[in-house]
Amino acid sequence: MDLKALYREVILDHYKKPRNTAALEHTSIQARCKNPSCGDRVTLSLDLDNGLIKGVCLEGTGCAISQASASMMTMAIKGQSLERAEQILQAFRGMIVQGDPEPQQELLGDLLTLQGVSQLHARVKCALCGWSALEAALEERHGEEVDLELDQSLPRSSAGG
Amino acid sequence: MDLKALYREVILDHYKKPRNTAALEHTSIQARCKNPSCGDRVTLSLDLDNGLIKGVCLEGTGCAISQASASMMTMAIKGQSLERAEQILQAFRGMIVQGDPEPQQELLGDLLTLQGVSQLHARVKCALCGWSALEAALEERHGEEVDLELDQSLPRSSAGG
Amino acid sequence: MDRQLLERTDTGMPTRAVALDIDKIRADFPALKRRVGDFHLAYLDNTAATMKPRQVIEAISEFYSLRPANVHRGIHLLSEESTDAFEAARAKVATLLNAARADEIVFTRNTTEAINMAAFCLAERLKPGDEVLCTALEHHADLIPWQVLRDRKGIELRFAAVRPDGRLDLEDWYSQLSERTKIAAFAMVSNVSGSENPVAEMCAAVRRVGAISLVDAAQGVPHMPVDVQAIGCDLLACSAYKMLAPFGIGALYGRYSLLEQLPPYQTGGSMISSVSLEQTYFAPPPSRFEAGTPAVGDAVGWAAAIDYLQGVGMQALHERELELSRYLHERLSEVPGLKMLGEYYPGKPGIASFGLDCAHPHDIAQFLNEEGVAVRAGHHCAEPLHRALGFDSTVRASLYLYNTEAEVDQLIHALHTVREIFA
Amino acid sequence: MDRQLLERTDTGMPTRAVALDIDKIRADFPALKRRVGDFHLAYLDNTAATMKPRQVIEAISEFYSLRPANVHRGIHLLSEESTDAFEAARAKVATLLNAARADEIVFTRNTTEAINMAAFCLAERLKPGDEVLCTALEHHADLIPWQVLRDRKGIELRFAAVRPDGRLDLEDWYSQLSERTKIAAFAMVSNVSGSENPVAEMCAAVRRVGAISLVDAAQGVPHMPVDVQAIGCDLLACSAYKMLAPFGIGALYGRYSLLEQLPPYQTGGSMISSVSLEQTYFAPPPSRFEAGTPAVGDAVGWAAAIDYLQGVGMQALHERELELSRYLHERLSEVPGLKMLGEYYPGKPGIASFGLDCAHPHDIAQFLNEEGVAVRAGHHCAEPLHRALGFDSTVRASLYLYNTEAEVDQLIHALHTVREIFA
Ligand SMILES: Cc1ncc(COP(=O)(O)O)c(C=O)c1O
Ligand SMILES: Cc1ncc(COP(=O)(O)O)c(C=O)c1O
Ligand code: FES
Ligand code: FES
Repeated sequence: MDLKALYREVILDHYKKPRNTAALEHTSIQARCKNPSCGDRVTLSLDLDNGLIKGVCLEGTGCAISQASASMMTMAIKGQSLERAEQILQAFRGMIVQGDPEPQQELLGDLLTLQGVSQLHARVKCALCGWSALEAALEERHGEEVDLELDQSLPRSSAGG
Repeated sequence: MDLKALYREVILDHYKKPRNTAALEHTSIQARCKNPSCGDRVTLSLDLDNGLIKGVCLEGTGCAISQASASMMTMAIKGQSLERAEQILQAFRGMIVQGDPEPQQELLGDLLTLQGVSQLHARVKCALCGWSALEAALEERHGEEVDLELDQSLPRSSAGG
Repeated sequence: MDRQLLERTDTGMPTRAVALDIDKIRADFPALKRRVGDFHLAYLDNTAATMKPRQVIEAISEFYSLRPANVHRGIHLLSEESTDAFEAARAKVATLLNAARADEIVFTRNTTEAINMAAFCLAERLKPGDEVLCTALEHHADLIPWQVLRDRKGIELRFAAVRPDGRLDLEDWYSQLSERTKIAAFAMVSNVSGSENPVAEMCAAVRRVGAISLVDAAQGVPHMPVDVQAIGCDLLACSAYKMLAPFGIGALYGRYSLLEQLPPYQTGGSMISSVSLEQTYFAPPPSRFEAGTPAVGDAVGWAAAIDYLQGVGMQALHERELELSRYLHERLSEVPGLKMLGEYYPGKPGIASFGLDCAHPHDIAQFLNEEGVAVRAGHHCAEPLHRALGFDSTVRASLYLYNTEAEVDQLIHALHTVREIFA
Repeated sequence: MDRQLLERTDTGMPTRAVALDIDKIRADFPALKRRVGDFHLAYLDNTAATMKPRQVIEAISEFYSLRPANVHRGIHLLSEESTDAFEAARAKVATLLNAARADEIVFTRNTTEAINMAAFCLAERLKPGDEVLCTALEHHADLIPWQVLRDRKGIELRFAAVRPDGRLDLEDWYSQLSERTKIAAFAMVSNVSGSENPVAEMCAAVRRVGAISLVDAAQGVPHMPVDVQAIGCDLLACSAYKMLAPFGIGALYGRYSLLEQLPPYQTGGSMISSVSLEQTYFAPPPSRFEAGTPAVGDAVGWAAAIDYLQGVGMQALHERELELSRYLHERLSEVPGLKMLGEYYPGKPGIASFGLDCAHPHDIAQFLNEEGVAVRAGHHCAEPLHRALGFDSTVRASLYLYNTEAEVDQLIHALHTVREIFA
């Protein structure tokens, strides 16, 4: 994996210009995630309409990987059904956490460019920060701040693989 | 060091027939020592007369080394002045604990036959049990039971030598 | 012991169903090649600590040669590798114990720390009048922490009795287990009498009264297949160095849903979620219970030891040990004036504690060492058990996968020498 | 930093008074030969853990190959040897710290456990209204245990402030020290700002108010001569793996007359004098504080590490580190957009924490690793210090005896790469 290329071609763009940062007119659900090992944070607001993600707003501070991953996530889920967002979430986790060698292209689209992060074991959590906020939102945990460490989808034993 | 010879020539004799076990008519001071690592014990009673150890009585249970060493001790100190008993005590410790290569023959006499015990690191404490009771008696700690582990004369670091 | 014993098999399976290649195994252990004076070393002090195979020694050397960095997911290569090795060791211990997930394994220094941690973390659930049920055959490590807890929380500490044959008096244990019992702690195998407890059955009974079970498996995990889910225990403690691994590491297994509810034990780095001068939020298990920099190299050595044991096969190892245990007890029974602490029964693990009528245990051990036989003398950190069975101290011989019939013979020969000298 | 600095010497002694033969030293460390991609490894994460020389690795291998038996004075040969090696390690640590006697050294897992033990054992001397004086620049290991103590005993926990230059505000510290202070705990060297405290002077002040001093010397002992009698501390904590030794061992030094008065911490085997089901009598220090089987192999490795360090000479090592520290800080000061946490001063130990205006510390560390430079990113277990100085997290580069000017240059080069990519 070419770290410079990964950053230059994908991450820095979203890090410097995160997408979907404009405040929503209407917020159906808001959830936050904090990575306790560094204090970095993502706040995600969704405007839901009849099972569809009509609008999404991202706020956050943190490393380039966490913020870029969250920014790309907003693009992937905007306009999608809640069901599909859940599928994208699982596919992304499969790629980054389990290191799925054949990630689900159809669901992931541009997110595939983040595949290399799965090899940066110490940064896997960074890439997941926004997604854990999404998970909390999908579970309708309005206003809640989840802790990335508490995230059961991140088995420590996977680190031993 | 020939362990069999040490036991056969010295230790077993005193272990099987400890000397000076007859009760005293008059006891000036009594002190006990317990080795907490095994529970073995020596009780020493002295009949003092004008700075002289007129009579001595030994009671105890324990391993052959502890009981033989105590028995030989009673022979060495009986009839001696308190001062000389103290000197014998120090000489014995020097031989057994510090491993003094040239132990003080004049003070130790027959006790010299126990010199080999200084090489049995785990048994050094055994050889000292009676002597720690003697020390307590010399310090006039009447009726007291001292703990061999507490014995400051037995630096753990010496074990590292 | 009657002659018949030799003809029976201990496990119902044909003897040596899976024969271990003991010569091959012995060749892996450098210390077994040592001599004591003119004698081969016969190492029979396995209950205290086992020897280490070169595979474990090499794994430690390799770790420190290549990736001696701190863990906790540092971003640089060596720290990545060190963290991966550490978490792989956790996963390996989890597999050995058949834990539901790696996060149920908390690394500790040893069994003692695991039990102290459990007692400390469970303390706040107890109120005066509550009971902790212990047994009279525990190692001090599974006894004194409960005394401390008793004195701290004003609870009752009860002890199930030991039978004259060295086994737990199960009837007494059941009679003391009640709704008042909040914690029941007991050994899987006694480190003195060698007798084994029916831990699965006991854990089920503990569950029925709504209490928490803690199994001291220091002498279980090294010697037989252990499945925490099948046993149904809430907590289980063991030490690595008793199973071919380095000193300095052990584990507290805990059911995750229980661990989650427990407060931390030691506090400091790497067990926190956030810290201010005023307040601290703690991380989830197992991090919550692992303050400070862990014993990474020792964990790596433990993983290599588990690989080695699993290569041999825990069931095969266990059967071989039972076979040699039978031989050990049989030969001991032929020594005149020898008094066993507890009785042999078919299937009894390879731990035998005894005295001789003519000599003190420490003198016996001294002469055994002269003939190359390594055993322990003393109360083996189980004073109450010794007293209950009328001993001050004993000599203990104990077996592991590399021991042989010839080493047992060497022990017996040396015991006869002791008799000659002392009798 | 001004140019003059380079011309001054940090210690008043001529630079390189005792030159270390760094090439020769480096040859002893197998991990330093590793490469990361196309780059040589530049290991600058020494505050987290140091590399291990082959002398230490071989000492561990030798121990486990020849005498892997349990300690506590077993009577057989291997246990004798193992016990001797363990107690020799204790004596060696005592010599390194110039303790009055070997029994003042209690072996622990690490600094964290040493401080937890101290806080626990001192608890019963405290009553509501008593104060513990800590500082805002402590590692979490020297902070959270005191918070726990505060909550448990209802005492006051006070914090001396940190100055903007990263050093302890001594004036504030003195103003908070009073007759109400019962314990004062402070670091010898901050693991983030790298600044050093005048510990001897502080301990004298603590003694004057009748309180107990605890020095967190995790970053002191590895890097300079430390003399507990000259410092006059009551307690001092350190970790072995930060000074060339294995993970899994550390020490609490305690003045013997204080240790004698303290209750035990963990309980179990080998720390008792006698045990019945009802009551237990505890052994004197240090045994009283070392329950269960200790990390013997790690202790043996520590002894070998101390031999190695004393062979180099602690004073020579210290001077060399100060020299390289000056170079490190000077080169860092040339990097545009770099913001130091704290300020350099002549004689500042070789720990430098900083941020860049264009990139997040974790991204910086990621790119540094790409060029073979190993550093830490984060709050380094000192969140309050970071917050006090206006940082969320930093990149930390830290030095030890084997580091070179060329490795500092490699760091600087990599930082420029980061700037290119992010700016
Ligand atoms: C049954 C049992 N429990 C507990 C222990 C204590 O183990 P450790 O010293 O490793 O803490 C032992 C060790 O001999 C043991 O055999
Ligand atoms: C100043 C200081 N105190 C305490 C600690 C904690 O040390 P350990 O993790 O070895 O317990 C560290 C480790 O980085 C430290 O630097
Ligand atoms: S470093 Fe904090 S999320 Fe990446
Ligand atoms: S074994 Fe107890 S004194 Fe010798």
